[in-house]
Amino acid sequence: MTTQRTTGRRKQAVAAAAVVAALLSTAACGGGNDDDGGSKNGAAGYDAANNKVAQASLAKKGGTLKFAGAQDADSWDTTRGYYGMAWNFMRYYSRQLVTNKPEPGAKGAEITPDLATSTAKITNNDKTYTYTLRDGITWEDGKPITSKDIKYGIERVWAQDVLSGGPVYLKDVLDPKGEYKGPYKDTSKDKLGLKAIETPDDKTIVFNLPAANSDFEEMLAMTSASPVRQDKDTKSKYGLKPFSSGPYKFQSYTPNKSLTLVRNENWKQSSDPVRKAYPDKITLTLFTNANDMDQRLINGDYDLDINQTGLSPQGRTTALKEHKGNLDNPVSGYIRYAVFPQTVKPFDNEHCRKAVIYGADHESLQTARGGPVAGGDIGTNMLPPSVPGSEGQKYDPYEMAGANKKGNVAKAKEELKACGKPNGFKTTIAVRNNKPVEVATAESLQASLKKVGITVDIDQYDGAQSSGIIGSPSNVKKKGYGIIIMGWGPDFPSVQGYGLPLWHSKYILESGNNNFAMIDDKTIDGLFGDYVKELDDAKKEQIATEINHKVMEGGYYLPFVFEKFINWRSNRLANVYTTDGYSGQYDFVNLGLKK
Amino acid sequence: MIVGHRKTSGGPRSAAGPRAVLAYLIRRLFAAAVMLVVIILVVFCIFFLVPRWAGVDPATMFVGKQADPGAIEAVRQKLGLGEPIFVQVWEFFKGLFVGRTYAAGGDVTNCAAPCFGYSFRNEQAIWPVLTDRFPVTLALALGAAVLWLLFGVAAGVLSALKRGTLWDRSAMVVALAGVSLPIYFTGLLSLAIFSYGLGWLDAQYVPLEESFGGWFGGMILPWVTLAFLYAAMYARITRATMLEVMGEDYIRTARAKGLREPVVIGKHAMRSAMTPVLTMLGMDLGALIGGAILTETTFSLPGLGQAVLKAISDKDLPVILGVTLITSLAVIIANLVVDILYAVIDPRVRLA
Amino acid sequence: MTDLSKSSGAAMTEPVVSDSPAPTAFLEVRDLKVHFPTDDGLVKSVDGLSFTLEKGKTLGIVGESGSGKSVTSLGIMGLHTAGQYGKRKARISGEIWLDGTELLSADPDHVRKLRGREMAMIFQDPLSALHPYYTIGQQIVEAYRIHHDVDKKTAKRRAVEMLDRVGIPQPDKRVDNYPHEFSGGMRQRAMIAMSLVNNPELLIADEPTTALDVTVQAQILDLIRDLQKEFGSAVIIITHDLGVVAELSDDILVMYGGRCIERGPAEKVFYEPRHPYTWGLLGSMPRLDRDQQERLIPVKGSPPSLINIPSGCAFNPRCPYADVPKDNVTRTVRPELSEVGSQHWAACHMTQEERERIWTEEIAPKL
Amino acid sequence: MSENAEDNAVSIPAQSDGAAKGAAKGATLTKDVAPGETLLKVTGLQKHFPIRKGLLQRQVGAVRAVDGIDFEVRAGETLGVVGESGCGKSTMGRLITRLLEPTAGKVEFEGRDITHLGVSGMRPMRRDVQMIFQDPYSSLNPRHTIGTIIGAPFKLQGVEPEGGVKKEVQRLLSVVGLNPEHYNRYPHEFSGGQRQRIGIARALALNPKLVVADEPVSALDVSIQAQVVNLLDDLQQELGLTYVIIAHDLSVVRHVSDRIAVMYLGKIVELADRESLYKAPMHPYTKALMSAVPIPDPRRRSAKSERILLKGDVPSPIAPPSGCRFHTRCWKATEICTKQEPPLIELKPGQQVACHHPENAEDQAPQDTVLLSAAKEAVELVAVGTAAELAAAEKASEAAVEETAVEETAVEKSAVEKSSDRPESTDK
Repeated sequence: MTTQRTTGRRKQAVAAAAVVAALLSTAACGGGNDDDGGSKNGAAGYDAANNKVAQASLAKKGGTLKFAGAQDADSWDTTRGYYGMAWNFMRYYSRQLVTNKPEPGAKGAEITPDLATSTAKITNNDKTYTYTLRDGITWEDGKPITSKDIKYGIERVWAQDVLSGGPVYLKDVLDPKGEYKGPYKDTSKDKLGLKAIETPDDKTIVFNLPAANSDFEEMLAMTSASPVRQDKDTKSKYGLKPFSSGPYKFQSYTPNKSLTLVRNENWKQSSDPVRKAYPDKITLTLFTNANDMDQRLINGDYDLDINQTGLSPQGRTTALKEHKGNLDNPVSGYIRYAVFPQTVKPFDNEHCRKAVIYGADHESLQTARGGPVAGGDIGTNMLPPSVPGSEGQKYDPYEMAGANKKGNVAKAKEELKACGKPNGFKTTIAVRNNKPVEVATAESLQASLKKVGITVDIDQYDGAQSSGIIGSPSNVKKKGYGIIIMGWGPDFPSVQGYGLPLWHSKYILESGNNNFAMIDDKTIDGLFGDYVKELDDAKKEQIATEINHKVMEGGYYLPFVFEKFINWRSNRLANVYTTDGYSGQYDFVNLGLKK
Repeated sequence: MIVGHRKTSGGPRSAAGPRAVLAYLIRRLFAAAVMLVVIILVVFCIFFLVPRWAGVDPATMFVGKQADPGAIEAVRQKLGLGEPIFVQVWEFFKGLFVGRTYAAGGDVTNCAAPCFGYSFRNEQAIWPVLTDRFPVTLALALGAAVLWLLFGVAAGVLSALKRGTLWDRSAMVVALAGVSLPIYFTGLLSLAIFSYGLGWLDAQYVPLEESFGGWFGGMILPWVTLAFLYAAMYARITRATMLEVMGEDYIRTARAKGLREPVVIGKHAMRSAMTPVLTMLGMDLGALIGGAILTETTFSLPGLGQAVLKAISDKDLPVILGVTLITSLAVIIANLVVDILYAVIDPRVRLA
Repeated sequence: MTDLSKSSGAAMTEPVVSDSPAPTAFLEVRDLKVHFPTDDGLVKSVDGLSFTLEKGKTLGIVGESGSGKSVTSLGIMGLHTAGQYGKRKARISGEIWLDGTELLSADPDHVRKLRGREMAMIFQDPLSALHPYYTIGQQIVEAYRIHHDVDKKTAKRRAVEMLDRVGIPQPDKRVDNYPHEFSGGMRQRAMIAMSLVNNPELLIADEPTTALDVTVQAQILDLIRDLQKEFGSAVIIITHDLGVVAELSDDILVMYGGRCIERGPAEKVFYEPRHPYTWGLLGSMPRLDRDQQERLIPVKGSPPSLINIPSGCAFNPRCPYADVPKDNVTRTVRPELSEVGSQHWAACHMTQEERERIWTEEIAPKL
Repeated sequence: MSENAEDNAVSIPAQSDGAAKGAAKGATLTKDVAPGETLLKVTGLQKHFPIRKGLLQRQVGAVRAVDGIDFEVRAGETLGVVGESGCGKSTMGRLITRLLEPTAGKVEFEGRDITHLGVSGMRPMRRDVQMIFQDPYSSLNPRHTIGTIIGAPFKLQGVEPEGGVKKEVQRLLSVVGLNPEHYNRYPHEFSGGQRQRIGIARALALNPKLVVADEPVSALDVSIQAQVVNLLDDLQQELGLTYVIIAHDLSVVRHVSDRIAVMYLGKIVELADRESLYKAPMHPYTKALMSAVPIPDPRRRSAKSERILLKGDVPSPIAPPSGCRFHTRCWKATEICTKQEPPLIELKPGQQVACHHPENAEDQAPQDTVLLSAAKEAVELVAVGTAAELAAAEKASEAAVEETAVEETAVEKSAVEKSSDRPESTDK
């Protein structure tokens, strides 16, 4: 086996790719078509689909929509997938009671009824949610979708031992004590033993929450709440061929190779207010060479990147130069940041944390992330712009995008003094070895901190093992990881869907921990408590803002950027728009083709 | 890795009849089986023990963002990770012959008879993955081998015969380039020029059963790129052995008989010069069949190499183990074939 | 190239007049020069060699390693291009007349056709000279069929016949053996069978017994002698072993530094040698046929480098009698062959009388 | 070269043990063994190289390279060992210098059993026993200067010669006839003969008592061969060395040796002093071997039928013939030869032979007169080639049989007689 070679040569490979890219941009790509502006048959224009709909009228029925990708979904099982792009894509073959609105930008994060006739009737002190199902909703074999199918689909979340990997919000909210053992261990005859959900008839489903949660409907909008028919549940292998409730069904799927969806003839447009289902066929081809994939996108062989994580540097350069009209530059919903575990000295002292925040050169960190376009705006706080309650760069407590853009040495020294370390200190940055950009930011941070007297070592750990390495607080303490470089995006667009695992004391876990800062703040916990009880959107936003402020004031985080991507959209695509419902990705399910 | 062949000079020739060959084959296959067992043990040790020493639980790699301790335990149970290593190894061997059943949390997964393990990452038995991907790699390796043998050997022979000429020098410079340029460089470059730039070839993998033309067209660039690297090596080794062989006494004898030069080269020199080429071919084909990782990655060919690369980044042990076994098997078989061919080419080699 | 022309002019004094076009002898070599250009300089392996050989006669060429004896034979066969001195082509000049044909100026393809049929060669090490991958039979059949338009069966019958002739037992079985299945002596027999399969008129044996044990050597020498009688070929035997030449040769040619320094009938060369180097060779050799010598009489020093052959007499630095001729002539003037007796030539600056005196008074008694 | 050696004879300085003084002819350097007394004694020496096969590397046989030999080497003498390739002579040389460990038997040096001495046990012995190898090209490390090469034994033995290593090495260089100034040159700068001198100088460095030379001149040109032979001769005279010289060339062996052992397939078939061996060889093999040597005398060519041509090649030492190992090729072989191995016995003072039907001596098995059919074949094959030769060979064999019958000793005569038969029959 020659595997060691590949990893050992990654740097060389990158260098070689860069050389090739340089050759390419000079030699290849015959005739840069002038598609900067919007035109009927050409590209819609730069940022034309960012938070707005591009070429909606040009969408026609039929054709094959071709996705390319460098990374397959973690699972296509609606219960098990956790990748944003997978949730987005799953809407092709799965429907939910409610779902994200098929509209661009912030509107896309709102909830709209899907299988249900309307959003929930909330009663019983906000603890009971009742839905009525539409008529004409069917499975791919033509049988109607019943409330029991929905209940069974949701129950599958409880079978974490078999169906691991997906989000467990519903389980935590509906059964916080973990009394139900999941449908596979369910002793009741119909396997519908979960008490919190009632199905009085096939058209009605009732959720009884032990405690109110204002984001409950957001959670139901996630694909993990999709119906699954018990007789079609192949358990751990369900992701290889999910049984469709949406407009498309699986024709073939080979993991890490390809996926083909074809029309589900039993789906009725009339029963579905969300999905336009323009193309006849949807294919996904998986690549191992990201540069090759980008080239093929640019060449027009494929329509878009399913991963929606932006073009690789080479492809980006070419595309920005010659095909700017095919690009969108949305905010991804991710924040890239450094976090300071309080368990590692001297970061138990907030002044030492703030010293790092002040000492960092935010502009060079942004550059390391890819600059303002490919990397994103300088992050000034910890709430992504796509989450309600966010203020974006307007809230900048440490003036990171302002006066202290290049770092404030004096202020940093002041904080060091306050921390009792006037001459600085030594610590270690933990960074994933499989993310070159993160390594670059670590190096940038290292350089700027040196100026204020903070010496840091960079420890590149196995990125595939992050949950075991930095997800273990005892390991973090042992290794002395004072600074951890990470990124986080919302599971659903709310402060709960984003910040709960990061900031709530309950989420300090022995392994798989994400509260790296080890924040155990009664105020923050309390604000989350208030949030879940508040149904009013305006007030929810207010609480979200407040949580964000509290987190920032504690100096636990050094945000780098509000991440942005440069995503490719082919000339063939119509009705394209990004949605905050899926962190700035295009809304896959309503993409159409022009011809 | 492989027991070397023995050369004898003098003495009567052993009865290398079919029985002797059969006995030899059986012996070699037995040795191969022993080797495979050892390889399995080693891979097991690497992927099961090393993470343990490093304080990492493989089970956590199979659960999601919000690790549920129950889920971790269930995965551990399902994968049999809690068992002592020898039990795991035994289960694996048993699975190869009688198949295996994985059961946990009310979910039962069957893995039919040649069970090379089961990937919980992709919820697939390994054997179908291998059989699905093996033909791609095999086609890549064999196609490239044909090319590099044709061009490499021809260039090497010509260089040797025209030693010191402009042709020789330029051929050897190209060969040096071929040997030293990494495949991702030549691969990306050829993609850039022929596929994206000139648009002559659409270097995309199309399954053979879909369209032969598409498959062939998609394979041309990978073949040529891979063959370029190897042709360079083969040209160099062919040149060196040809030079050596051309200086042999029996070549002089052949000329002294009055043979035409083409016959001297084609019949007398080439046959001897092919021996080291064949050795290399055996090793290279074996290794390539195990996965031409770089080529497959560069051209996004869904072969074994790609599978193993993905499996390594996913820490998907069963896939790694399966591919490792297939690779080892390929190397062993390739060597066996080479050894037998040796005996065909060189009568001095006795199958012992 | 200037040195080439110089010595070719000098060849006029040699017994064979080089521009006479029609030699009467079966084989006549005139002023043969084989030079190999190398990075270090021009290696003058053979530097002006002339001799004649009749059918049915044997010429022994004696010399030490690097004296040019093997290159001479390869030059005659037209095989000198297989450069043992690396990549550059050998330069050959002079004339080689074989049975009325001049080989160096002839069409190379014509010469190729003569090889194996008119002139054949036996090499020193039969193991390396036979192709290891083909059976003895295949190799003999090949040699036969190049020059005879016959089917394989006939050719194989001929091969068996030849093997039988050279004394290989069970030739019909052994014909299908590979060289490595033969013993050293048998291999050399097979090699001889192969070279004689076309009844060549000239057989060149280059150190045919050096790689063999003494008892086997005796068998092979006997075989060559008998075969020559039978076929009536002209034979050139090249060796460093005076015993072997004495056994086989009618004429002896002693080479030193790429040139012939003495040449004549075997008896003459052994009993009346007229060159100090020949004396040295005779004196260096312990002999079984004589009473125990007290001491050997070696030649001092080592053979000359073929790139820097001493000017004047090549043997001068090693010659114990270098001072005998007057005026340091040995260091400046190259001695040419001169007749010292009937059909006997030697190249030495000493007067014939001096040499005769030294031989009879100083050398012969000690041998 | 000899003039050099003579010059040096007086200048050879005393070495560490002071024994080099008085390098007069025949003087011995050993303290404990007087000239003519036994220096090295070998009894029943055997070396079998196992042949392994298969997966488990089972031993399926052995190359019986040396298969039970006895001899002595006396101080100050030269023992020559001759035989054809594969007879075990080189293995024997490596056994007595203990470069190989014997399978069985005993090697005694100066009365001390060194058969199974380990590396450390052999160390003092290594000073006294040195070896010279055949190939002067491969036995010298091309990266070392000859100063380093010749000085190496001092380092290995931890000996600091008087006046320092360099001076001693230069002295050795002049002893072997090389320019002491060439101390810093590398082996490739020397010719073959000079390299062999370097090898000799290295062997002489520690002033050994016994020098074993394995084919010391066979890689050299004739004129150079004589130089080296003379050098060995001179050194023996001056330093009182004892030699075991192993060679395939009978002329060289005769020239240098006092006594000669003839080996055949791992056995000594005849061991005699030089005169006896060459004048009246007793073993048929010895006789055949000597008669096979081409004589550098064109006048003797017509007398070639005195040559005894042996049939075929030496059999494989893996499965040597039973009884007398030579019986498969011997023209005198009888029944007893196939069954009973003849012991090496002294049939004449100073001449030991292992043969049932020796030449030039009393038949050891006179009752057994029926020739083996193989023997007849051997005779037939003596004359591969013309029928004439066949006839001549037949006569030769008859003569040989007659000889044994009448116990004729003057073999030379019969040879002459035979040769006179020869021209008549060849004329057919």
